[in-house]
Amino acid sequence: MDSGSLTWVLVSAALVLFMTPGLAFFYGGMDRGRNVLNMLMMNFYCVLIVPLLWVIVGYSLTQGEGNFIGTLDHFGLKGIGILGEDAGGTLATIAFLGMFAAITPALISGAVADRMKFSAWAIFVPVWSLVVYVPVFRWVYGGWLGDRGSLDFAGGTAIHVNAGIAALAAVGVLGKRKGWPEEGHPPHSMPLVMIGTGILWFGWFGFNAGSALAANGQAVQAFMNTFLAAAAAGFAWCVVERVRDGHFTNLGAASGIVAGLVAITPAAGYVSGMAPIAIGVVAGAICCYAVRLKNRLGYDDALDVVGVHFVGGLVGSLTIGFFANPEYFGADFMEGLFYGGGVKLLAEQALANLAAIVWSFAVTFGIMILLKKTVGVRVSEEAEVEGLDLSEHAEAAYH
Amino acid sequence: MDSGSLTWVLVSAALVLFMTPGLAFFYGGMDRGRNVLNMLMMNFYCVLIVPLLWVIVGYSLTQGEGNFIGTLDHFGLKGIGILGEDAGGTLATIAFLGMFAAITPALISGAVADRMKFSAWAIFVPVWSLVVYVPVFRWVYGGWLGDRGSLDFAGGTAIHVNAGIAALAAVGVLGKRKGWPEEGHPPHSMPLVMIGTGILWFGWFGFNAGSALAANGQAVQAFMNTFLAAAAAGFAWCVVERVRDGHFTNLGAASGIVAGLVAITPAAGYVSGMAPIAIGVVAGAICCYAVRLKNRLGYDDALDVVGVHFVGGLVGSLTIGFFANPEYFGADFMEGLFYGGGVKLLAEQALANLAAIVWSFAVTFGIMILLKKTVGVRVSEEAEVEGLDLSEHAEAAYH
Amino acid sequence: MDSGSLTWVLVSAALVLFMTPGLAFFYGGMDRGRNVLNMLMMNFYCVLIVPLLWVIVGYSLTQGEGNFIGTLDHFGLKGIGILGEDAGGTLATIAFLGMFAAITPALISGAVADRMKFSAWAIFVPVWSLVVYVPVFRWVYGGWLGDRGSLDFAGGTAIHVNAGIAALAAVGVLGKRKGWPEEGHPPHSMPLVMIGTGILWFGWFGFNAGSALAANGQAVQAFMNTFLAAAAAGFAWCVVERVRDGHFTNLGAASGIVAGLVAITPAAGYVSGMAPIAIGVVAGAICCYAVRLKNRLGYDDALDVVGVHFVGGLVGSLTIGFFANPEYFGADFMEGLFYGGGVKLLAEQALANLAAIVWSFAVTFGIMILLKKTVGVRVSEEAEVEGLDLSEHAEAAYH
Amino acid sequence: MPSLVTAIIKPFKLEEVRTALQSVGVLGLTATEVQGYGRQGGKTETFRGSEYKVEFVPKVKVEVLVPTSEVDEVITVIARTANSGKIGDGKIWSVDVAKVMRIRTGEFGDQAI
Amino acid sequence: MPSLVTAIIKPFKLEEVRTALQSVGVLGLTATEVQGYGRQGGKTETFRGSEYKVEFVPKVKVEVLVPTSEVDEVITVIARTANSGKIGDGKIWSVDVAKVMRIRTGEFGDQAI
Amino acid sequence: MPSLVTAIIKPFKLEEVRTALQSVGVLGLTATEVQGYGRQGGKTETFRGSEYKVEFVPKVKVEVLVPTSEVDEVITVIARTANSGKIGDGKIWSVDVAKVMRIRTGEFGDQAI
Ligand SMILES: Nc1ncnc2c1ncn2[C@@H]1O[C@H](COP(=O)(O)OP(=O)(O)O)[C@@H](O)[C@H]1O
Ligand SMILES: Nc1ncnc2c1ncn2[C@@H]1O[C@H](COP(=O)(O)OP(=O)(O)O)[C@@H](O)[C@H]1O
Ligand SMILES: Nc1ncnc2c1ncn2[C@@H]1O[C@H](COP(=O)(O)OP(=O)(O)O)[C@@H](O)[C@H]1O
Repeated sequence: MDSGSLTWVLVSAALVLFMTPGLAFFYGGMDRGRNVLNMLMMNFYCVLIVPLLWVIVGYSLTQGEGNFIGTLDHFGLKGIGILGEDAGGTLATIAFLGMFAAITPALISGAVADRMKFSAWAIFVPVWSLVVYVPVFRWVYGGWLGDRGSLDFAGGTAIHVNAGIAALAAVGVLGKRKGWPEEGHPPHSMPLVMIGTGILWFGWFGFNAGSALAANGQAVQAFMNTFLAAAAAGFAWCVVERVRDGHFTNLGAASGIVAGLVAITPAAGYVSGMAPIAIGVVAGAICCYAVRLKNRLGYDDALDVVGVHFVGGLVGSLTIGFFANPEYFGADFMEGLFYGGGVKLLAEQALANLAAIVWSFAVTFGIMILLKKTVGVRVSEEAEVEGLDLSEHAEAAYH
Repeated sequence: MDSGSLTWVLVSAALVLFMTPGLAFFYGGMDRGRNVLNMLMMNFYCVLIVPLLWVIVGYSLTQGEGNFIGTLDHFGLKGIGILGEDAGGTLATIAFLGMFAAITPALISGAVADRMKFSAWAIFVPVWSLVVYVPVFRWVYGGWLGDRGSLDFAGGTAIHVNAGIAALAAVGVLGKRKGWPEEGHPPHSMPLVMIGTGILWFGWFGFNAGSALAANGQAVQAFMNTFLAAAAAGFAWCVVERVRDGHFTNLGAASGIVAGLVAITPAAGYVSGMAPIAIGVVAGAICCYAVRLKNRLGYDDALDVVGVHFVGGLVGSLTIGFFANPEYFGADFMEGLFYGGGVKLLAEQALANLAAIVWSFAVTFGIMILLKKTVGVRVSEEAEVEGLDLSEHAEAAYH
Repeated sequence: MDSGSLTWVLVSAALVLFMTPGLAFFYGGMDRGRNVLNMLMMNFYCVLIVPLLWVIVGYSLTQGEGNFIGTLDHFGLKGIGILGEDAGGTLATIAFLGMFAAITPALISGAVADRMKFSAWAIFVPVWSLVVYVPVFRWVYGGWLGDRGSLDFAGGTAIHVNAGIAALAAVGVLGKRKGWPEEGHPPHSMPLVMIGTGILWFGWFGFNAGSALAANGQAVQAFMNTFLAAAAAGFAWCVVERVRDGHFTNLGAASGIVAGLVAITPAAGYVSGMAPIAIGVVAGAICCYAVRLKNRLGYDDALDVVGVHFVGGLVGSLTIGFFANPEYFGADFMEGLFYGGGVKLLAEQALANLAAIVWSFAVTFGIMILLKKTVGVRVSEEAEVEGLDLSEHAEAAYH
Repeated sequence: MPSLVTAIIKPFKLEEVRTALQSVGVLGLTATEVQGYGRQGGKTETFRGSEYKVEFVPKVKVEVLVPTSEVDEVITVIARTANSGKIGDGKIWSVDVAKVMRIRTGEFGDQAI
Repeated sequence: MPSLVTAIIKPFKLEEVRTALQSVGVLGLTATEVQGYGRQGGKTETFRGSEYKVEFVPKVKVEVLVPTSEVDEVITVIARTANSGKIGDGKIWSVDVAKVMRIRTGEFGDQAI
Repeated sequence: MPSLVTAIIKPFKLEEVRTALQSVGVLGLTATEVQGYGRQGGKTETFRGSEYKVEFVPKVKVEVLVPTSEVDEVITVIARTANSGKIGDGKIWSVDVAKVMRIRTGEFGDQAI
């Protein structure tokens, strides 16, 4: 890898690392003051355990032959050096991807907020990473789904749809919070939410544009798309709220920005021109309605992981079927509908997401049931009332 | 663009994007707890609407022939690709400049804090961007002011003087806050101010050094200058406060850092050696006195946009007339006074700023008057007392 | 320097600049609400005064001939340009190293928290930088210690051990806080601590991987090591706390992450494979016990600078003696014990740290005694009770 | 003559108490976040492995001005709703008030409530 | 015998009330941030498009120890300054105090105020 | 009949006062963060070079229900511990309470304390 690209991948990896704290603040600010540390800990925990798992075994399992799962050839980073022409390019890529592996289960924490036993979470994260994240990642990148022609630039299917539907399965087993939905759960610190939002957007440039794994035109396009889709979705969400509820809100802006970032993730390296604005507007408007589904359907997805990550990821992934522009990749991938490609790509996108959804939902549900039957997944009612910061971590956020 | 430079421009663009949230926290922390979300929203709003405006029409209007305004040749990014030798360099530059376009109106929010109707702000931002920012930008970069030989490396005139004087015009129409200046308006969260300050300084390396649009010696010099001027100005402000008022204060350090960053912005790529320290010291000391002007002259510039951005930007822009060192650019630009260049460059700097000031003040004043006569610019007295977070956004910062 | 490496050094420098605010929030959150601004100011002050000192005289004194101290040849950056083949590489490196010079004394602030006169701190910082930091830096990089063969990739000995032991000397002179250790001093804002932690980890990629001063394989390896050691140490600290005290805590995760980052700092460019995980686990577990030493030995190191930076830095530096892997550097440096190199390198590591410890402790103690006899080092008891924010800075953190 | 009824209750009971009082015709009340110390005992936090006892637990103080004739009813209503049967449920007390006035109207006495 | 006058007022009136009391010779007072519930009604916040009613509005409680002879004057002064004519202006009440002491000097009664 | 003893003290004295009360058999109390205005005067903060006076200083209000017979002892204990001899040490006062009840048990009077 040339030094410019190497720098780009390293910077992008650092940016993605920064996103997990960003996510923690985004979620933690929305949480109540007596549960915020539990939320932060759920997120920081991911970035402690998953990197170790990733370099020891996870990365290896995403590589090599195998349509469904890779091999153990690179167990413990065996055979990965920094010398020779590659100049560390592979190792840099492994670090970069390790950041993705860490943030993916962290996304789920927003759904299970305020009531999940930390000990259950501590087991859930590594198990889920290995039996859900790693296989789906493999299918999408180099496995059977990718081979069929579906596209996922930076992890719409592999990360957001995957984690989003897992969140639904998890709260299905976990149940509702005491008092939900009658009681309001207002964000205890909106400035913390906005700090998280700022960090997320900033870091997402690494997430998406870094996924080009080189400092090239595709990276630039992914960068621009990340910029425009987030702005468009944030704007769209705000406009919907303004028209529907009467106000521009900060939480609306923040949620829209994140929805746009999620939606552009799978598409960032395949679309161009004004397409990211279209994708952002659609994603922002749809997610602004999707977060209300939980009230209608009765699942307590505390901080809207389903409404933002699952729905946003799905919307983004499907729009590829319309907007994919082969100009960006060479001719070896399919055109979107709007570029004369017919519904073929769209069908592949649907199939890929369907496969991810089925696997992720079913296996996550299974893991949660097992946890429920063993260590238990839910804190005591008393602990829930008192707050998880004190009961689970013997800490208090503010003094 | 080679891959190293491409990486540098992308990283710089991400850094500048991060500055708008940084500015929001810097301002928001200084605000009172019942207006902080309004402040954050004014800032985040800029980064939602302006990017769309920029790629659709703004960028195009800064390009092509035309001394006063560009053309619509690149409407909707027409003709901008990522293929060929340029490898996306132009698109990366457009993204980079889009971040500048977004943060410029955001600067003004600090002046109008605590009393401006959000609906008026929502219209003000895009209108101001198109009729004030875009033309002034054009004049300075590739238009009549730049052609005459004036210098503005990263936007001293085009951004800080421009937004700073617009802030003065805006508060002229808007009027004083209820209770100002008798009532103190202490910062509700100094840690939030310092978080903003940290992000701003960090991001400003992209703002200034990224403006070289390449990873070269000029970028390095701009980087070093950004480092030293901020430190020197922060130090100078603190020393003035220590001597004058008896204490080193955090707000003084933060204000000085920002003043130094503002002042070095126009000069960053044209000065060298110990010059940035001199510029920083001068800017820090002058701005520390300039923020008191409002009390003497009776305009309620809530968070000192005039005293820091207008004055700091002007000071920095004029110092170019003294310190500009042609070594850095090749011989096709003028030397500063201290390098034997006479007052010619200084005169051009003065003219360029004068032109920007006149245009920006007059047009901004006009926009505000129009807004006042139509949607109204000021919230009700009751809303002002209750706080804009609740009345304008139906949100509360802390629970 | 090629454009890719230039970009990498600039980005790394910006990242390290960002670390000082990060450190300020990490410490400031742990402090009580009436002393947080004093803590922030102690940190921000470093980044105002030290950069000026560094470019005027500090950098020069680390260069040129001289086993113990450099020369004044580069006084005021004399002779450092941006033209020619170097393309600003040297100036970029000076900026990068200036960030290190700024954060090193800032580390000490955590120990002297809550009771040190700010005027004494204002003198301490520049004096300590010149008579402790600069010489030790010289010894390690290009001076007698480095020449003997000891290794310190990014400042384990020169920065963390150095500042950590200085912290011990400083509190030795300063004395205990009123009420310590009977009174608990709970962190006033854990979210602020976690914001600081996130920024520190993010920035530390620049600190360590940037120290390769090029975008090459060694930088990549240092990056990966920084990632893994922080995760492993954070995990280890949490596990120790879980087993010993019954809970996973956020402060434990944060402390472990920082301990791991400190420990990997000297080793980052010399070890590979699973070694960073081993180093992280060892450092995390040892530091988790080391922070309790102060209670046993009776020194009031308020925020555990000794337990984390001194102990962590020492552990990391000594592990090089075991894990150093010459594959990464060419054959001109010694192998660690586990790579067949015998105890020679280990002995050199021990000697280098011993030298740094003796000098730093003795000179710091001397400076503090002098300050005590002149301006005084301790605020009045009343000021300590009232809080230093108000008494030393006439500011309050929250309103 | 009105009285002032004051109750120290567990924070999460506030909403219930407010609603219950409303349903018996109490039109206003004032709530304050307070820290309670009592038989319930404090909680233990940890801080880098050192445990420290926080003696105070968060409580809410509810103050209600009522006509003296209604004091018993109000006490009963609060007691019933705030009771969780666990230690730390709190106290209720009443005090005679000499004068009451509504600022807006200048009314005095029971009308002012 | 001193009395304790307590007033619940709108937060932004605190400064005015303090100044007015000072000007009639009141040398000290204690203020507390409280949450009020009353006829004024709460406010509505939105949270991702769901509205929720916050029943309590921020108020300030002012407590002033005064010689009983001055209770009426103090009530009048507070009422006059805190009055904005709008719903939610608050209440004032007074209670007889059995004993008062100044900690610093150990003085009792009206001197202690 | 119980009484309510209220004290306004300096915040850093709270721990000492609590311990002292505990040692004379007081089993519970309620503390509130308040803002005090008095002879002690406020503090001056600066904000970009402009000074502004903050009139209020942080204090803690301690409320203790005690059997009336113990009022004097409790006042003495608080006064002794909270006294630093400096201006601003605060006030203590007591008020007669009409009724007291423990929510958990429904006990009334001195038993409820
Ligand atoms: N003597 C007292 N005076 C004032 N407040 C008290 C007193 N005793 C208890 N309290 C308040 O009542 C709360 C509950 O009291 P506690 O003794 O813990 O339980 P219980 O009321 O069930 O006996 C305490 O947290 C405190 O706020
Ligand atoms: N019965 C009451 N007991 C205690 N406080 C009350 C009572 N009624 C009202 N308050 C306090 O007075 C404030 C104003 O009362 P409200 O009924 O809203 O308006 P008004 O005083 O104008 O009638 C309330 O927010 C509450 O704090
Ligand atoms: N008349 C009063 N009514 C209510 N509280 C008072 C009164 N006077 C003083 N206080 C409270 O007591 C505190 C200390 O009073 P201050 O006059 O400053 O000192 P001292 O008690 O030593 O005379 C004040 O901050 C205030 O909270």
